Amino acid sequence: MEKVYSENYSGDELMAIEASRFIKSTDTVILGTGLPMVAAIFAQKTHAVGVNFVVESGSIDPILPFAPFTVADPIIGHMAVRTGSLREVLGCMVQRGLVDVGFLGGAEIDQFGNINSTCIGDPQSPKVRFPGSGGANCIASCVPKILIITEHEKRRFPAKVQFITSPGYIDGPDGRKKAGLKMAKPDIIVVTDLCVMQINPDTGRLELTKLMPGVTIDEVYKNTGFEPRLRGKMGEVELPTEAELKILREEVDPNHIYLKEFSKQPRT
Amino acid sequence: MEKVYSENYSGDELMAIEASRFIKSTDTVILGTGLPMVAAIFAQKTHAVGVNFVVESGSIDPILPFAPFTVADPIIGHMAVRTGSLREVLGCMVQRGLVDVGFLGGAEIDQFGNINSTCIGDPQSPKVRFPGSGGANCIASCVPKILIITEHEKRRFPAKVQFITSPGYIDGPDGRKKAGLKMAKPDIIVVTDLCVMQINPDTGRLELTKLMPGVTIDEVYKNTGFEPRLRGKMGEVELPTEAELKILREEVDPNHIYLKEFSKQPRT
Amino acid sequence: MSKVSKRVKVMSAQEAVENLVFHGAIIGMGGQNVTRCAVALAHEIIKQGKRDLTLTGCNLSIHMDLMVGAGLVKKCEFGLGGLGRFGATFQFRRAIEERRMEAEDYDHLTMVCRFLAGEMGIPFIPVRGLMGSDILKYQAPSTKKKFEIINNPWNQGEKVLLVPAMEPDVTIVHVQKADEIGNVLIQGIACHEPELIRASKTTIVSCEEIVPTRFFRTNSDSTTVPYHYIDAVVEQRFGAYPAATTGYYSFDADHINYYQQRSRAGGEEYKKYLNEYVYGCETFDDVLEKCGGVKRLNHLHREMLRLM
Amino acid sequence: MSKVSKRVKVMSAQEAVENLVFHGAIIGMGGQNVTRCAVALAHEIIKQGKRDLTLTGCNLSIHMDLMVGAGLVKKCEFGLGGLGRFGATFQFRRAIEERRMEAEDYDHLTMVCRFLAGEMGIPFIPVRGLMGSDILKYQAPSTKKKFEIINNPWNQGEKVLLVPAMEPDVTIVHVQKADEIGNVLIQGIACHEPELIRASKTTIVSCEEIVPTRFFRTNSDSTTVPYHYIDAVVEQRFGAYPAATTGYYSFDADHINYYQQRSRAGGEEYKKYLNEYVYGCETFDDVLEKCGGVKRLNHLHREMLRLM
Repeated sequence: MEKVYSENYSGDELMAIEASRFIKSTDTVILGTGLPMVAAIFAQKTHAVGVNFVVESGSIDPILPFAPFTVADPIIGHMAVRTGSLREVLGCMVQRGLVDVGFLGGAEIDQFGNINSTCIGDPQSPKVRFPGSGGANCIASCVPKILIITEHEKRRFPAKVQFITSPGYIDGPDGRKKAGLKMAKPDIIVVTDLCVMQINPDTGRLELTKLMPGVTIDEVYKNTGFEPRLRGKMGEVELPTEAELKILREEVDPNHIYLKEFSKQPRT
Repeated sequence: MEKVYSENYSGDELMAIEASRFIKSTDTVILGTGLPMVAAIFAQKTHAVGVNFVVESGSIDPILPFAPFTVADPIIGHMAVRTGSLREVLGCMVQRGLVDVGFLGGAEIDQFGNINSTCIGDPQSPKVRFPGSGGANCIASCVPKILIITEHEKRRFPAKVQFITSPGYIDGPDGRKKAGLKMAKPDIIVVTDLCVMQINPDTGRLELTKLMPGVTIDEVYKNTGFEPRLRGKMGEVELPTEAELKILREEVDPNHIYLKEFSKQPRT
Repeated sequence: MSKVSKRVKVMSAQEAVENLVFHGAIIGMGGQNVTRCAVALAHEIIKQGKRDLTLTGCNLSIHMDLMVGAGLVKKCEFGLGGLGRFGATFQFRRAIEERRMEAEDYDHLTMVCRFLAGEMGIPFIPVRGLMGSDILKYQAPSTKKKFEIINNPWNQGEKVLLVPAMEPDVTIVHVQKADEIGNVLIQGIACHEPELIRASKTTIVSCEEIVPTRFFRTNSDSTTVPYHYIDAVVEQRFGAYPAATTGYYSFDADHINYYQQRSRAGGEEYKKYLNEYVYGCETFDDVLEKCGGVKRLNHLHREMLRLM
Repeated sequence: MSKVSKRVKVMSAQEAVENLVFHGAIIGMGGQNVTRCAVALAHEIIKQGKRDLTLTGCNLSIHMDLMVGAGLVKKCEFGLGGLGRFGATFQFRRAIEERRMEAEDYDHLTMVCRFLAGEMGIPFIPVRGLMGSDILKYQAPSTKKKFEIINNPWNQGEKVLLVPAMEPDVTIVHVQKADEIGNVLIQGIACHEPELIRASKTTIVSCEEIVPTRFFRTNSDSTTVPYHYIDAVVEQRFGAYPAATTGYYSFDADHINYYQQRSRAGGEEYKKYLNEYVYGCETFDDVLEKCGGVKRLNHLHREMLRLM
């Protein structure tokens, strides 16, 4: 079937679709709330029909008719092959090394792929307190491929996060090894509304690998607190097809829990 | 109801009944195969109706219509409130400190209450190899009251076992503490066809506390590889009642798995 | 912990909290996000003013936020504090920002491993997380020793992180079914609760239904935890409201949003919420009545069944 | 261990053993005493002559004894080797006494803790047993480091025993139900097998019945382990014979006694048993036929139902 590309999409929609492209049909993916859930379910409904999900609250390979509200929404156990416990998923699967892909997010992400979801300022009396790690630290520590979907704002991408909740490469290529992490060289991929950045395991730093359609390298640099190196010739993120958008909107998130209803305003 | 005592009983029968008398209605008891199973079920059917059983294979509070063949006999899960796993019973109950009474047995039991169920001779090429610990070591290590039912033979009661599979007081009153066992002063009670011996926590040694009906102290000493001190005025084990024997034979072990059918031969 | 375990343990929430919860206790928190939060039991603790509490669990959620908001909590020890898509737990957030409460951060895996060590009766356990994170760098003033790093005796040069067992004084959980002696069935995702319950010195369970013990004896493969770990059974339908209980009712997004508004506003607005929905209600049934009564509950029940 | 886990894994015992069991492998042994022993799979390993094996589990029983008797086992690492009321496992006993096989003794709790560490992906775990016993004093020549004792970092002066994780190369288990992708249901006592299976690098499961995946998706609270841990599913009714399978059939005391006689006699007597009941049978169905066929099996089935 011929691909019919569409330009009628929102930034969030293309972020989810682009992130989904990093998921393979043979992967076991640990779900997170938000766009990660959208991306993972979209992958399963399109190019990665064999993918299976696990959820920290204990659900293993559920069949999710649409994106649930949270990872602890009762629907998360829908038609699972096993509704078990947090220990079974984070302990016997993630820590055991059975999970291929994890999603993370946070208030800050730095050039080493470190993530802060704990606080801004002194942890004892922070200026802003965030929720904390949840399952994120364990996923960051043990899973070989980490996907991060986030809006691209300068304050979200500092050179160094104020608090490492979930370690990326910490401070360089051997940062994880020095810290004692067994999974020393995970792949880290950041998908934003401006670009895609991927970790270079030899430098331990995020590199700019693709731009979102119509975005320039300059725009990325202007909105980033560090200067990601360019990896080769800059590619552009593939546009979504009409069929993809239809699935995303009508099947994955029909209740607009995560994606606002798309209206044809020109993107700004 | 008036107690009608009976002299028509076998040594095994009275051993089981006497052992059962150390079980209280509020106890959680971990079952073992053999006479321990008989003693525990008898207790539940007579004076300790509230007692509940757990079994290493994962069965928690089963209702045992009669004594099962082994602790891994499928009947062991009969009407249990939970049929779980070995970890749940030996880990989350015995090691956690929730079990009040445990039964042990072995090829050798010494004056410190140590038990050998591993081997005679060099462990690398033993003269006789026994099955090994099973759940016994963990019960010996963690349970506050240990019951041992065994035939009284000199070779079974050496001064020192050849191999400590399940620690009693090891080598004296502080033996367990020195070895690092948290449960430092368990009660250990040995019921044989000649007598009852109980540990004295101040000396770490078994003491003779009661004689089986008609047995003399001399007989005990002649058949024991060490000389248990006498605890106070020597008592005699209470005879079974006719009602007790009826329950034991008809309800607890009706298939004579553990108790030979009683015939009125004079005991030798 | 050797206790007379096989006895009838059914009592009111009021009795259970009076008997088992004490000032300064470490409270194990069942429930996560919007599922099976022990809200009815949390209300009762608030009404009885049990103070200086330490709350511990994985995802501390609305029931934690209520207790923090009522000023009863001196410390949280947890994986995450928040309400996901409904936003921050604002009482929690502010109490930390304003240094009125200590926060000891771990992550979900580490917390469940600490409960695992607790339920197994071992003093600590290794975990393959937290290394290289600032979670290890900071600890709350009152925490004595947050972790230890040792060399792996089986692989020299490999560093291994140890975390201490956590054995809460009193755990509060809400479940689908229990019997009068305390056998417990959790349906659907069980989160950290099997380990949490078994690790706790005492546990109060509230349930949607008290079923005969026969139910457990004929479904013994499914029992989540046997009665040995349970000290009080409180029958409270909709006891997790406004959170959900799998198979019984969905969460009430409207009420959670309403709570969040009040909580975000804080001050008098929040006090009014507590007065109206907690202190002002004699029983949890009164809370349910105030939140929309039968109509609302039936709606949430239908919402859940629609999903099954 | 990251593998393509969601695929059809149904195969014959022959294929499963050919594909997954190798000379020198550490074999995780499901089953205990007379319940759910993986006898059919053990027969197949014997017929294929996989040698230099290390067998590990809690109560190693008749399936272990057969493999030892066939001369394929260099070491056992276990809680107990024996058949309870049926007596010693004589092949095991003699192989140790005659120094033809190494025995590494632990106890049941320690073994299940080693599997627990394995399934959790941690290198070791504390256990509150074995201290003061001679089990710590002796170790098999090939064992590198049986245990370590450290000071409890949270309670100076307290000694804590650590034991290493055990991750078998291939585990063999017999269960009641599985589906074609490898979801597993154990009914009744589960012994050490949930931890054993999840700790193993690969697992072959034989089952009484292959059921549709729908069965697991609609009973997801009961699933013992999900398909991620399973590499081969072998459908073999009565696959634990002469041991029992809860809910399906009782153990065959007569045949076990017969085996014990032959095994106790040893030498040619034992070889004859192996020739007749193992090597001489093309399939396990042939074994069942030889042991009394339909009449015997129906009897054992009725015996089990009578107990339920």
